[in-house]
Amino acid sequence: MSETLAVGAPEAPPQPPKRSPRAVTRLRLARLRDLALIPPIIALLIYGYTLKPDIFLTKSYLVDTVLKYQTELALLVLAEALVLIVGKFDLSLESIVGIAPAVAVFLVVGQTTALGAPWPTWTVLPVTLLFGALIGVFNGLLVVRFKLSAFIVTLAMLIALRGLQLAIVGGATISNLANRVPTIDNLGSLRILTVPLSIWIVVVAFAVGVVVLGYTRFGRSLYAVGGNADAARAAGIRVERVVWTAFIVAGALAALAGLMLSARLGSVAANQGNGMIFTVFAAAVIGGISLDGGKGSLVGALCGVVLLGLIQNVLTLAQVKPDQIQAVNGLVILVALVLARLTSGKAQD
Amino acid sequence: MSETLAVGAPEAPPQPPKRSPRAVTRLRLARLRDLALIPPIIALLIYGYTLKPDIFLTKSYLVDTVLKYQTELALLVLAEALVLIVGKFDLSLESIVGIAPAVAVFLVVGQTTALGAPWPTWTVLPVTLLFGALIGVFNGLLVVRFKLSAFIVTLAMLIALRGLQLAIVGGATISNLANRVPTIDNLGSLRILTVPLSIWIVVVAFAVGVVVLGYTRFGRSLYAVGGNADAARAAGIRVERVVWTAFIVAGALAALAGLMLSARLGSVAANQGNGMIFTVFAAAVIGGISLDGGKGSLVGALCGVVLLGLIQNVLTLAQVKPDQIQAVNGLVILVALVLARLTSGKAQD
Amino acid sequence: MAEDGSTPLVEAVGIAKRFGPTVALADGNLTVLPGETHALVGRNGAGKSTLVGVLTGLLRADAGEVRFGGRPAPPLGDRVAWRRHVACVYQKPSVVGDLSVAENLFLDRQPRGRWGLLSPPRLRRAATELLDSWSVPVDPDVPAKELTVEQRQLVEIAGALSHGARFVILDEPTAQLEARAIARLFDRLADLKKQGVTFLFISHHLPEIYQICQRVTVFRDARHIVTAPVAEMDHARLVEAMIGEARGLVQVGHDRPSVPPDTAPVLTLEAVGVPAVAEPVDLTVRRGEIVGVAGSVASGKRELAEAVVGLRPRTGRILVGGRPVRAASVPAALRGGIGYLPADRNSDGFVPGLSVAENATMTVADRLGPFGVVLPGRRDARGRRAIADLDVHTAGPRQPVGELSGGNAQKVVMARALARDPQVLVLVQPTVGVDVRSKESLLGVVDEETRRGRGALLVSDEIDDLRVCDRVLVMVAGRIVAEHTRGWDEAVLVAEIEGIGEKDV
Amino acid sequence: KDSADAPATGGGGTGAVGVDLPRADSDFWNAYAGYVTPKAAEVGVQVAGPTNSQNDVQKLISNVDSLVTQGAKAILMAPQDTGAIGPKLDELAQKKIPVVSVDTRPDSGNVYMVVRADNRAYGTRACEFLGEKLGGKGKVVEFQGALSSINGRDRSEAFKECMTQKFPGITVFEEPTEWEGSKAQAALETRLSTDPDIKGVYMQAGGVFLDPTLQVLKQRNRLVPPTDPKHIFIVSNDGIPQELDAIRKGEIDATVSQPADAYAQYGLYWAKQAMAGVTPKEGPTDHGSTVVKLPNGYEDQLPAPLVTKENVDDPALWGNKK
Ligand SMILES: Nc1ncnc2c1ncn2[C@@H]1O[C@H](COP(=O)(O)OP(=O)(O)OP(=O)(O)O)[C@@H](O)[C@H]1O
Ligand SMILES: Nc1ncnc2c1ncn2[C@@H]1O[C@H](COP(=O)(O)OP(=O)(O)OP(=O)(O)O)[C@@H](O)[C@H]1O
Ligand SMILES: [Mg+2]
Ligand SMILES: [Mg+2]
Repeated sequence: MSETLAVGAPEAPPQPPKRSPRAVTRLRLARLRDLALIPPIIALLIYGYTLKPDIFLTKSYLVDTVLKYQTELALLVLAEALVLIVGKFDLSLESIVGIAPAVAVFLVVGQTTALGAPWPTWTVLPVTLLFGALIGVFNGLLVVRFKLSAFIVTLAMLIALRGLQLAIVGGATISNLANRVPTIDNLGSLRILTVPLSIWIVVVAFAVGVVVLGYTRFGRSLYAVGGNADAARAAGIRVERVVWTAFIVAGALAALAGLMLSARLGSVAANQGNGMIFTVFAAAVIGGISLDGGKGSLVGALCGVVLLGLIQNVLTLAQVKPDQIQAVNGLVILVALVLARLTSGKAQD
Repeated sequence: MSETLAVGAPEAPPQPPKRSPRAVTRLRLARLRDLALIPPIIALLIYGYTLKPDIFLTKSYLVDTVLKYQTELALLVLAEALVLIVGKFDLSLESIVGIAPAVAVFLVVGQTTALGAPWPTWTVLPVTLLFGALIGVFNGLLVVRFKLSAFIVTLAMLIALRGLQLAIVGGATISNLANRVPTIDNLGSLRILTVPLSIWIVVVAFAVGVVVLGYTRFGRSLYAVGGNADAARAAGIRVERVVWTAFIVAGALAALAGLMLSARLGSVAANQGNGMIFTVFAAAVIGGISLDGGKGSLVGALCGVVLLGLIQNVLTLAQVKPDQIQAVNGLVILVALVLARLTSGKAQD
Repeated sequence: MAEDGSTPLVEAVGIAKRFGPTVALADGNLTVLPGETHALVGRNGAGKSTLVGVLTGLLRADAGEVRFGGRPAPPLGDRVAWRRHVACVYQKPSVVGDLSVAENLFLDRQPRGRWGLLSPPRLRRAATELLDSWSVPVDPDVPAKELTVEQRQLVEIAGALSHGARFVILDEPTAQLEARAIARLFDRLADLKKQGVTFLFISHHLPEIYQICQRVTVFRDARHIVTAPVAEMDHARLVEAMIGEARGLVQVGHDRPSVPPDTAPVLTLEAVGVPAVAEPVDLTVRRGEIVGVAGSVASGKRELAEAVVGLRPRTGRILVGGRPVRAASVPAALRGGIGYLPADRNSDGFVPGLSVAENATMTVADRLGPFGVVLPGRRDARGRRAIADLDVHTAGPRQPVGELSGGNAQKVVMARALARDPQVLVLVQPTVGVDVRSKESLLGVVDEETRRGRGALLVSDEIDDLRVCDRVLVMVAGRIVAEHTRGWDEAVLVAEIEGIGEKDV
Repeated sequence: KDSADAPATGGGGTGAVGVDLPRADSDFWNAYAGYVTPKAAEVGVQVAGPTNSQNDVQKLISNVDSLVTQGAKAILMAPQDTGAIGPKLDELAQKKIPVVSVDTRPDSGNVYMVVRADNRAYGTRACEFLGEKLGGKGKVVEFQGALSSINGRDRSEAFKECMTQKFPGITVFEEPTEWEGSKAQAALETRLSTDPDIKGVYMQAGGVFLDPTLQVLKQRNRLVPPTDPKHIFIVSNDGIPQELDAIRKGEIDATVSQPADAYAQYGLYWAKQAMAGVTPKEGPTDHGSTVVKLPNGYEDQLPAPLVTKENVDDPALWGNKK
């Protein structure tokens, strides 16, 4: 030991003293990047406040008219984040949002005797999750085993599932669920400490997610695989298994999001979730998750979700003309991006 | 001996005859990958023939009911391919399809006096192209100069442009164009050697594209930049300029596609192009263009377009029940993918 | 030690591996005895790394079998089992760029803390210790992608050796390292060897073989040629086994005519500084002269080179053949007549997906046809010429460079630098990972080119490279501290490079 | 429950009517949007908003919330997803905020009044018209809307029912189009080449399908007067000005006029009544429609005249106004 140190001596000086301060700055930087969206978010909050000083910043308003409507999106972004971090794509999440609850509910209240329906109402939650997970298994199979492009596999899956849902429920909305399925009623209306259950679910999901991604080997291996699959494999990580797991978990999460959506709407629309995937990617990428894999944090992603939600809400408050609201929406997102870029100083990809 | 043949005696000055056979196999392989979609395409043709032996394989049928409806998609795929090969994303193409012709037509026939409208009808084509190119310049600016994520920039752009279009034309369809704008009438109904003009445009565009990508400095630099931007830069390629140019060309091509679509429909719907981008990516990726950049051929992409077009058409012919057509569509795409994968033997990404 | 000397620790028998049309390994045999340090040598493309891939369970061999301690190797899926048998430092960089150095060191074996969760503090502590014990001047919290090539190599070595595996493969570990780091590495290997660890050591620096190995195996043309104790293989026989012919190697540059001082300069740096790295430097390269720049990683020699070729912003003036070159523009530098060979071929040397010909002609794409047209015929012709000139071992001009062996890829990058027949070459570590014969030919090329009136700025710390130079400048901490003409003393040079001689300049 | 802590606003008296537009990208709804402001002046109510929910029930719900926070005392909406809006309606009912639903009839949840012309009636009318013109036999192409859209589905089902019952001799090709002109065009082209003897077309939305269809027919020179045996009978839906022009030119034969102006006018009218606390009476109204009782409210069934060459110039048609 001593003798190695001796050898190291000549140019050793730079290191030891430097390390600790460097580490600190680095940490600060990292955190900063996660929080790059805070400035735009604050800006929006202030603007909203000027619009409705009396109510905007009240808990009830923010919870009931802003956050409550972002819960499903948040779960979806969490799901997509997992897949993106491991370096893949999953577009089919959008359709899982629709079909998973549709199937589960259909088996319970649908006019059918297939598979011994009607099933008891308690089956709704497990069936939903299971169905979502199954789609994930299938995606994983095609991507991991058959080595097909994740993007195109999940896109085809998206189309197929949409169609399947139409075929099952015949394009009709399965409605009035709140009164027929207790699970859904609770999911939709239960409150804990005056905060809707859905919000708690999201909070818990993200808390767990942050811990898993940051403090478990599985979580870290997601980053490793996404960052450099070969290196990960060389280090003894079972790349295929990790990728596959990510797809499965994502599927289940998307299904849960779908059930929550149905619960809030008290129905399963034939096109439930349609077009959501764009917003999901927007939130994830704005939140700093890289499409190249291996980069990004859930905190950032959550910020992305909140940001989009606020933009929507504030624009409505500001009574932007209906035919201009979209244009403004897009511009605001761009501005938010530039803001985030400038504050974090990091190039995006 | 075959081994030594394979490796070759290193010190012997290379180019002994033995090298050529392998170079050939390599070529064959490459070509094979481009044509991986031929088998599924043939399968579909045969199936279509069994459905309508009398007419299916006639030129008039294939041209007028299959290809004619893929021309806009084809141009869009060409545009997206350029951007993907250089290693970026462009989602805004979908909205350019709508807004570029909308603006150009609006200035000619809209009830407005802004910018000294009404403009002469010949301006439609140039204005459309110019507008598309301008969007490209703007995308390039944000991606190249501000180093923002191409995906999210163009997504925001997509939203903003859709909104802008609504704001301009107020959501109304600008209709009855065929009788009001000669350019559009020609574009929509002119035929050369009994083949619609639009098809000729696509053929020329792809011919030029293949030549440029394969046999020009700019084209090759697209692959270099997409494959390893740093190496490209170190070799003196002006990375920023190349990327930027790709965005601009793509924008112009998308605009042209939009005009062709309007010409075919005889109108500019407020939501023209909506949702097309998914199909564009599907065709491109099925055709073997990699989302990671630096890989893929236009021939492959074109095959992707034809494949999707055939699937659509055959499904209509087969009179699949409306509520099942989508499901079948998705499944067929998946099957086609697996087929392509097996024949080409190449993993996709 | 558990193993008795008789049963080999590792055995590879008749390993064969094809990649598409290329036969990477036809008949790979290897027997490593417990406790020995076994050398594996061979020319670029001989199949060494391919064998490594098979020995570490990353490549599925088409034929042959691998045995550990007499028992057949575990199934490819079972990575954990493989890792128990063998640790490896791969030739291609295998770090996850966006993860911290610490995490890369302990990937998939991060220390756990409370509730079985990973504990970043412990991780950092463990990493710090490991790095300190190697005195690698690296902050464990920086993302691995921010490391220099040398640092990355050291980190990978430290990581691999810390697995506690009884068998460790090192595929060209010293290629990117400077003298002191290599010394430290060898000390460490000696320690571990005392503890009974067995090594498979791959290198193109034959002296190293004699320094640390007991037995050597030679591959040529994808097959096993000979295995013998190093004592029985003197340098000449070793080289003969590798290149398959009797004639030995010539010391390039020993017969270079000295360049008269009044020769016109071809490259002139006037107070050229690199912000935050190198202080203003004055330097001239005369026609027909090879000027070497030596120095440690921290010396800023590489950054200076990058500034010269326009990859970095710089201060001061640069003249090529008397004409000033605009700063911070590679195209301008190219047009000005500067050819460049970057230090890290994997990061900015070549485009893996593109063909040998295409990579080799990337700098002359504008000359492959009229009006920016690129004629494949002309490109492949140039490609073939490059393959011939530099003796690149490849299936042909159309093989993707990503499929080439490390050393052959390096030759393609060299071809790229020479393609535009520049007035002056800027070469950074040009012979990294290149086999003895190819090194001879590469340096031979530089020698040739400069005799024809070009100049060359050769940034390297490989003594062999520097021997070719007519003058050698030594950089320390961003300043030029010494200058030698041909015939310098190696010891002195090394001392200066390490910054010891600094004061007395 | 859900209304827990939302700003409680007592109903009754007059106040602003919160208006939400279902989508911004269709001609019909843009016409409707255009009528809102003038009709509001006519009827004499203030308008809060209007917001636009871009055919997304989620947006609709959050829009309604913010309209309420903007002080709307009644809501005028057109929920395109009639299943999903239920819970919100109940919530509004608890807040004593009456809701008038235009064009669609929510499956559940209380509404004060539904103002609509029956979409099923459109389908039946179109079917009867084609059936008679074709003399009960021949082939017909139907451009269906999005299968996930309630209106599209009602029209499709009614059309199919009527065809199978009254005109079994007629073959119907159902073409799903997702409301996309391009898809419709491709489908029509295919049918015309496989079955050149197509005799009729029912397009479920004039705005999107009119021009694309005419383009195809023109290029195949099938745009010929009804007297010509090659004539294809076309029934459209909505009654936008372009359709009326097309009828005058004889390019298409009929359209079902969906009264955009009446939608706006009586939507606002009933909203005003609601705020005044009036309970609607069943039976015929002063504006040529009838009010019927629903399980979850009332419905004012507006007439939806079939427009043909004969009555195309009727100034009462909204397509002929402005
Ligand atoms: N065709 C173009 N369209 C848009 N922007 C361009 C275009 N060409 C160049 N640019 C922008 O201008 C910048 C400077 O151009 P260029 O790459 O030529 O600089 P350079 O490397 O100094 O080359 P030169 O030696 O010709 O100045 C580019 O980095 C790019 O961002
Ligand atoms: N993934 C691959 N695809 C195709 N060919 C490959 C691939 N990897 C290696 N080869 C070929 O196999 C042969 C042996 O490669 P290998 O890397 O084993 O050589 P090496 O002995 O390690 O050379 P070096 O000393 O330069 O590292 C080379 O000709 C190379 O081109
Ligand atoms: Mg090697
Ligand atoms: Mg310039």
